[in-house]
Amino acid sequence: MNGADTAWILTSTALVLFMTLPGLALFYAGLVRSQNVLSVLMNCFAIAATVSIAWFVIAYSIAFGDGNAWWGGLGKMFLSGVGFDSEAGTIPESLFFMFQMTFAIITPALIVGAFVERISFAFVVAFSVIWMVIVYAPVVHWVWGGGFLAEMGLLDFAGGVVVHVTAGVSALVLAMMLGPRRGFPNEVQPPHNPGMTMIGASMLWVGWFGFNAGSALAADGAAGMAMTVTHISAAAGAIAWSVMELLRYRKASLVGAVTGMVAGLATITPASGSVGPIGGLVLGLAGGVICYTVTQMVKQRFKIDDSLDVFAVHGIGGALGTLLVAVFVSTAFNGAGFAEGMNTGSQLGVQAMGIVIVAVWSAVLTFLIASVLKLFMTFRVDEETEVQGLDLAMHGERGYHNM
Amino acid sequence: MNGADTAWILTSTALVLFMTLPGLALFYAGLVRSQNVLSVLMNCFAIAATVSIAWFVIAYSIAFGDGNAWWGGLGKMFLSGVGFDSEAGTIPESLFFMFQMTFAIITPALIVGAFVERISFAFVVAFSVIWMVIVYAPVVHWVWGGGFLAEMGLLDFAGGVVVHVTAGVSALVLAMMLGPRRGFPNEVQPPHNPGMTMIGASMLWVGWFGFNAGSALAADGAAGMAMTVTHISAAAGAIAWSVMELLRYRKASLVGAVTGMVAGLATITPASGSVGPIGGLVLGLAGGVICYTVTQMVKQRFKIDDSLDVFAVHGIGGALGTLLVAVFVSTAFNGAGFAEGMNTGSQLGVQAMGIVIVAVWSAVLTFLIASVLKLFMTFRVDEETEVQGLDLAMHGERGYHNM
Amino acid sequence: MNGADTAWILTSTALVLFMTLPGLALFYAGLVRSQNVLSVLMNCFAIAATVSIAWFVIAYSIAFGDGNAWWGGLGKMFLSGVGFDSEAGTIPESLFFMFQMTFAIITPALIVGAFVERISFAFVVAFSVIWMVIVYAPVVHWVWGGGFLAEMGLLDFAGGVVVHVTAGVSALVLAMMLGPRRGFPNEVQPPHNPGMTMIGASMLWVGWFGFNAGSALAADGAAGMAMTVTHISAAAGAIAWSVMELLRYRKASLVGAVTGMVAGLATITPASGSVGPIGGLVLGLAGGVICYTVTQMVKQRFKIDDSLDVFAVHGIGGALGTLLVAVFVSTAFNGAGFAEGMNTGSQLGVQAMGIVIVAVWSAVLTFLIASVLKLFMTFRVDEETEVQGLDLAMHGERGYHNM
Amino acid sequence: MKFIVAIIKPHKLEDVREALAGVGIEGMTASEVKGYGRQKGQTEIYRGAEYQVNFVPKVKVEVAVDDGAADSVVEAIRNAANTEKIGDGKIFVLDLENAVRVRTGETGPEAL
Amino acid sequence: MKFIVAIIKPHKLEDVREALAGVGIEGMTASEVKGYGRQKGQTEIYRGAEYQVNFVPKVKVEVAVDDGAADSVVEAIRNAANTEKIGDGKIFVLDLENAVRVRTGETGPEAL
Amino acid sequence: MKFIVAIIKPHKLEDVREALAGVGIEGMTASEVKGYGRQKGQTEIYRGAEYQVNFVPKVKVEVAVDDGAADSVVEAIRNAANTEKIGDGKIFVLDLENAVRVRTGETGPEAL
Ligand SMILES: Nc1ncnc2c1ncn2[C@@H]1O[C@H](COP(=O)(O)OP(=O)(O)O)[C@@H](O)[C@H]1O
Ligand SMILES: Nc1ncnc2c1ncn2[C@@H]1O[C@H](COP(=O)(O)OP(=O)(O)O)[C@@H](O)[C@H]1O
Ligand SMILES: Nc1ncnc2c1ncn2[C@@H]1O[C@H](COP(=O)(O)OP(=O)(O)O)[C@@H](O)[C@H]1O
Repeated sequence: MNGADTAWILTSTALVLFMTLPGLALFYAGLVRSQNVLSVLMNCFAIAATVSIAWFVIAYSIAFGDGNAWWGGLGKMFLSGVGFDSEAGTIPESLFFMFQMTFAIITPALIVGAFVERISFAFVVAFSVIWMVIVYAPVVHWVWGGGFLAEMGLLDFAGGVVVHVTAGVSALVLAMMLGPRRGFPNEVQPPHNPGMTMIGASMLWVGWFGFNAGSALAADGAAGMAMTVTHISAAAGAIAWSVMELLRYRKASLVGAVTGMVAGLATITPASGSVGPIGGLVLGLAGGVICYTVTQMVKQRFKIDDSLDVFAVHGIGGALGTLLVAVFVSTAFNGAGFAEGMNTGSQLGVQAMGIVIVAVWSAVLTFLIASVLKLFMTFRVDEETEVQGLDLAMHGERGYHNM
Repeated sequence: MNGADTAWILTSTALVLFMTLPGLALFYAGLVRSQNVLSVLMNCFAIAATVSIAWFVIAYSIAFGDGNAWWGGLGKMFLSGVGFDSEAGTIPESLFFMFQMTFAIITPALIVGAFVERISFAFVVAFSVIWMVIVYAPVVHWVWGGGFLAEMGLLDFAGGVVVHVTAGVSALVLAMMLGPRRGFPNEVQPPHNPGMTMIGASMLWVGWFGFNAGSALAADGAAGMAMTVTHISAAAGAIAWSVMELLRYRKASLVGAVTGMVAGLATITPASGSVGPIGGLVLGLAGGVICYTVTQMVKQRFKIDDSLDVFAVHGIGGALGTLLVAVFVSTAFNGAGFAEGMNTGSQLGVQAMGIVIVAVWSAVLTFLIASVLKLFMTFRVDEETEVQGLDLAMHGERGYHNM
Repeated sequence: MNGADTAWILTSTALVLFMTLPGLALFYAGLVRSQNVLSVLMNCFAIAATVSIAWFVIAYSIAFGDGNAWWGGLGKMFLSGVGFDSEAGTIPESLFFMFQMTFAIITPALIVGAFVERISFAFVVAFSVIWMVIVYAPVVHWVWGGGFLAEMGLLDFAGGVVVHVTAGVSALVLAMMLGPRRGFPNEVQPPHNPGMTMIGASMLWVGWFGFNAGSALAADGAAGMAMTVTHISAAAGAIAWSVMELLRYRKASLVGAVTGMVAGLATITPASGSVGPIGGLVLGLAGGVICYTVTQMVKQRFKIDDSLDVFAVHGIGGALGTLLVAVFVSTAFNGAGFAEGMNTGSQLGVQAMGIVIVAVWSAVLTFLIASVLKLFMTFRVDEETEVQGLDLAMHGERGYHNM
Repeated sequence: MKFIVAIIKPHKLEDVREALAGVGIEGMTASEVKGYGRQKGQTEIYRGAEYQVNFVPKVKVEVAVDDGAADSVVEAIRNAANTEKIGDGKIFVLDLENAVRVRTGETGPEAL
Repeated sequence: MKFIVAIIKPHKLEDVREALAGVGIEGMTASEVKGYGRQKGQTEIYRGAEYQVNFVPKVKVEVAVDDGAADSVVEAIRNAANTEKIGDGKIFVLDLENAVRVRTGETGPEAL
Repeated sequence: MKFIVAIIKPHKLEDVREALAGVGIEGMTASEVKGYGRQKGQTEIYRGAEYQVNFVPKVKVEVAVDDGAADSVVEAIRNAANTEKIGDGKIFVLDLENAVRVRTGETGPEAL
């Protein structure tokens, strides 16, 4: 066991939990109406609590149990066999379990952005837990647990495919199944508190250091470089998005800048262990421009109310980065270099295949899970509840009490 | 000196300070009326500042000086003899001092929840400093400084007795001495900003990793396991509390979920170095259910206005965990195992004795300190100030300015 | 390479980024009118993004390239030659680059406090980037990059001169060039959300552990002691400022307490690697009292609208600490001791010379940069925009949407 | 002239605004208020303590109109704000003696 | 009918509501306002800058009542809102020409 | 007595308050409102979605005055609130039947 690596992963685990609670929760909550602020916070919080237990009970085993190329089996349910002294690589296995748990929390929490302001709370909890176990955990195994995508040579350092493509695609499917918010696209209401969104985004930025540099699972040069490219990409994404807004509307908005930053982060995630600083710069710029464009298209062309742009920012960003890693991993761009026998072309094939397989898997299973759950519980709230806001109706609370 | 351990405790110190500032401060501030929001933040902030100086001047010496079974003496006042190279275990002593200081800050800050919205600011500061020196520091010595409770074999890894029982019991005593808020129980006003409470709670969750896993004072498997059981207990506490609310009111509230999480954290704290993941799960569930129940009882049956439920959540949670550790430390539950010659029965005896001694100590001294202080300064503000809110009257500021 | 040091600096980097985003942003945003809240957040955010890229492109090279006594040259532009395995001292160079980048972000962000509520956004971005490259990066080289001030023996552990004097002096110059806000001094509006300011201040406090203890660039006793003196100074600064307020107005405000804390932090920054705990206490108290006094003077005597007191708190605090280090570095005060051949008198001379040179450099260049930029872009917004608030006019957004 | 004060459900504000435009009224003032009436507030429960919130959020619309337009304005508001559920609100009609446009100083119906 | 507008201290709202119930009035509308009068605002001091806040928080209660009830309503509000301290507020009585219940279309006193 | 309701631009509140003091009026009540009129709201754009915000922030000032003072009050408000830009607002004058000071029970002009 290596104490230094352990120290850094203990820290990274705290940072990644911080990304969801309160980071992502605030990022999302600032974007909805004030009557739904608590409901968004509660979605993220309840997902964190229930998914943690599900990860402990079964999902960790599916993801990282010994198993085969498809899943890890049930041998590690309830952390069976994992004691104070168990190790995983150079760190305690309990810590590896925790670090990975924080990824399992944030991934379904990302999906929340698709269905805010109109979904029933019971559905959110049930869906998220089942989705994490059935959709997410196997993908983790395929890519990081020694499964078939790992064997194919897929490069996904910190979760472009595992986290962002799964969440983004599933979000799109759910948004289509659920239908748009009342008044979409012309009369939905503007974000009630963009400052809250900025606070959450800032926490995501900071926490992402744990996400990406922590994925080195060591306190070394790889972690240092991962942090560097992550940061540069975030900054470049923010700038790219802002420039797009300036060109189009002559104003750069705070919500736009922070969204571009998140796009930059999603884009660099799969590449953060493979590319050098120039790669980080290019990926961030590309992420900002392309996610911006897709955001407009989903809303305006396809009229899909993926309310907080999960697909456009995370799904597209994650996929884009996964593809671009095949270019910028090359030592020609100061990247870490290809695995033996790989080149840009062959790597690109693997990357694309990984994206397609995981996207289809996520889409189909999300559709099935939601279709079945709808039979047993309310999917979408009734119109009166939607109009009044979910805080009072679902949770009996109000976000802001003044008088 | 061990660099890895040092790196982790440097981080943990930051995390535990973060729990109070701004974590706990926000957690509490969201629960009061908007006219008292600054007063709550200021209480926590002023306690952090003044208690830090008192810890430096004298309390660290009382807690961790050489001394005897009862106190550490005055030999380490003003960090006398502690230089750049002094060590405590495997870390610099300056760092050990800092890490422990963050505990000394949060413990009196927890008590704030008992007396919000009606207490005089001068009293808060004077009481907190004196209480920390006279009540808290000796208990630290007894349990962690090699004092008589340590010799008895009391298991209290991160402060179930030291932090939560002292604060919880003292809070109850103060709340009774001070009397309820005007309008209690039927006409006090609802939390003005539950989202703020959730943000604070999230920070507590993240920071608690430093509190519990930091208490291993090393970056090793014990820290990893402490983090794991801490997290599982927090999640379980949140779920348990929410289920109780669902059964009773058919709605799960955000304030309830985050309170349950804190209950789960308070409960696991004393046990976090001793129990395995199953223990964490059980303690969290038990903490959620029992703290929920006591919260109702204190308010409804005993009509005590321990306004933000310090006793029910921290006092009871801390005591419960301290008792349950005697069961779940057993290797039968994958715990760390008993000390030589101990078994569940004998350990339970020690744990119960520790709780009782510390609870009585805290109650009696809190009563004495407050009784004496009342002679010299305002204890409770006058009715007009209470009605108007403390922000303007005590601090000359307003929480929210719009027009 | 040392893993433990790397682990701690990875963490410190996250902490220092956290100081700006969202720490400083919130600290400042709470102090302005509600119609300008987003504009302040956006200033800090945009600075973080653009300055990061400028640091990568050129400023890191100027600061830490090989160069000569005056600048580092252009050899490290675009991190040229820095790969996964490059080292700087005991940590990866990529990480050193990142850690230093977070300082390059916060320094121009500090200046934001001087010009809020009336400056054009384009100017903020252009000025900040140019200022960081031309003013800040050379000073970094002089002091930390082996430049002429380092050779003179200037003690500036974490940036009293490099960060606080540069930012504070430049802020004052900009505030004078820009002119006061409409209604200053009698009719500007009070802080719209002091609680937000307190949250930001708390984050600054926590993050400052990374700033100062991280500046040890190691996880060792020096880091532990730096954290200790930093904390004690912050607490002392808060208390000193509050006592000044109590003496004068009989009320201690939250905004005052947190400002005093920041003053204590700015003051200890240059000294945090040199002084012992007693030094920390004295510097904090001195910082609180003197920054308080200068704050009043700048506003009331000189009628300069350095709106959020950047000069009085950071400039004066940083300079004060830089001077006092010459006293408290002495082993007589348990400090780290003088460099060979130095004593209080000679050290004081060096410190004073460092302050003066850097202050003049900052003032002159700030004046020149702003004067040139004014020719190409709007400096100050028109009156209608100022009255309405910058959020809507500059960014097309509103901070709070309720109806 | 008449000064018409309508208390409506918050989400009906846009409908009312459009309805007023439909009868030629292009000026109005709205504000957030809390109403008490047959529609009761809800009980909110925090940590087992029950808080009876007696007032429910409403929006008040104030619109000054010429005498001749008053009836059609009242009718327009009523139609737009009606959901046939309790708590839909009230419309109050007061007499308005004079109106002045600040910018021009115009008075009477011209000022509207 | 009368349209009664009362400016009161914020913490008196519940008392006023109960007092109105006592005289049979079960409908009213409240809102947050800021008042200026003999009761002066406070000086708030932030970092040594003094901000004179001239307005103090008040609550405005609007209640439409039948002519016959007007006097007792005024009396009830006055008793409930009175603390005998400066700044207790004012009650204004305006004439109300008509009232309409949005849900049913009832007009006049029935609408209240 | 008259009950004067003025809708003004938010930053004009202090000017209006001072202007009223200038004509001897030392009591008034202000509140935040949103106005719709010739001055149009702005389009806010978030992530490419355009939100048409129809209402613009305004402040409402209510002041009860003796009959004799009404004209000078209207004039004072108008002068203070005027910026000669669209959206400067309106002043409405209603008849006020009675006024009561809560603290003392004084009625009529004495109560103001
Ligand atoms: N007498 C009244 N005076 C002023 N406002 C009233 C009065 N009665 C009702 N209101 C307002 O009208 C709203 C709706 O009234 P309510 O009795 O709940 O339902 P309905 O309009 O269907 O009769 C209330 O919330 C309150 O704001
Ligand atoms: N002439 C007025 N017109 C409208 N509102 C007024 C007037 N005078 C006072 N008010 C309101 O009544 C409140 C209380 O008045 P104030 O003069 O402070 O005390 P008191 O009610 O004891 O005379 C003020 O804050 C203001 O809201
Ligand atoms: N008929 C009306 N009834 C009530 N308020 C009105 C009316 N017309 C305008 N207002 C208020 O006056 C404000 C200013 O009106 P507007 O037409 O924009 O400009 P102007 O005052 O220059 O004519 C509006 O925002 C609205 O609050």
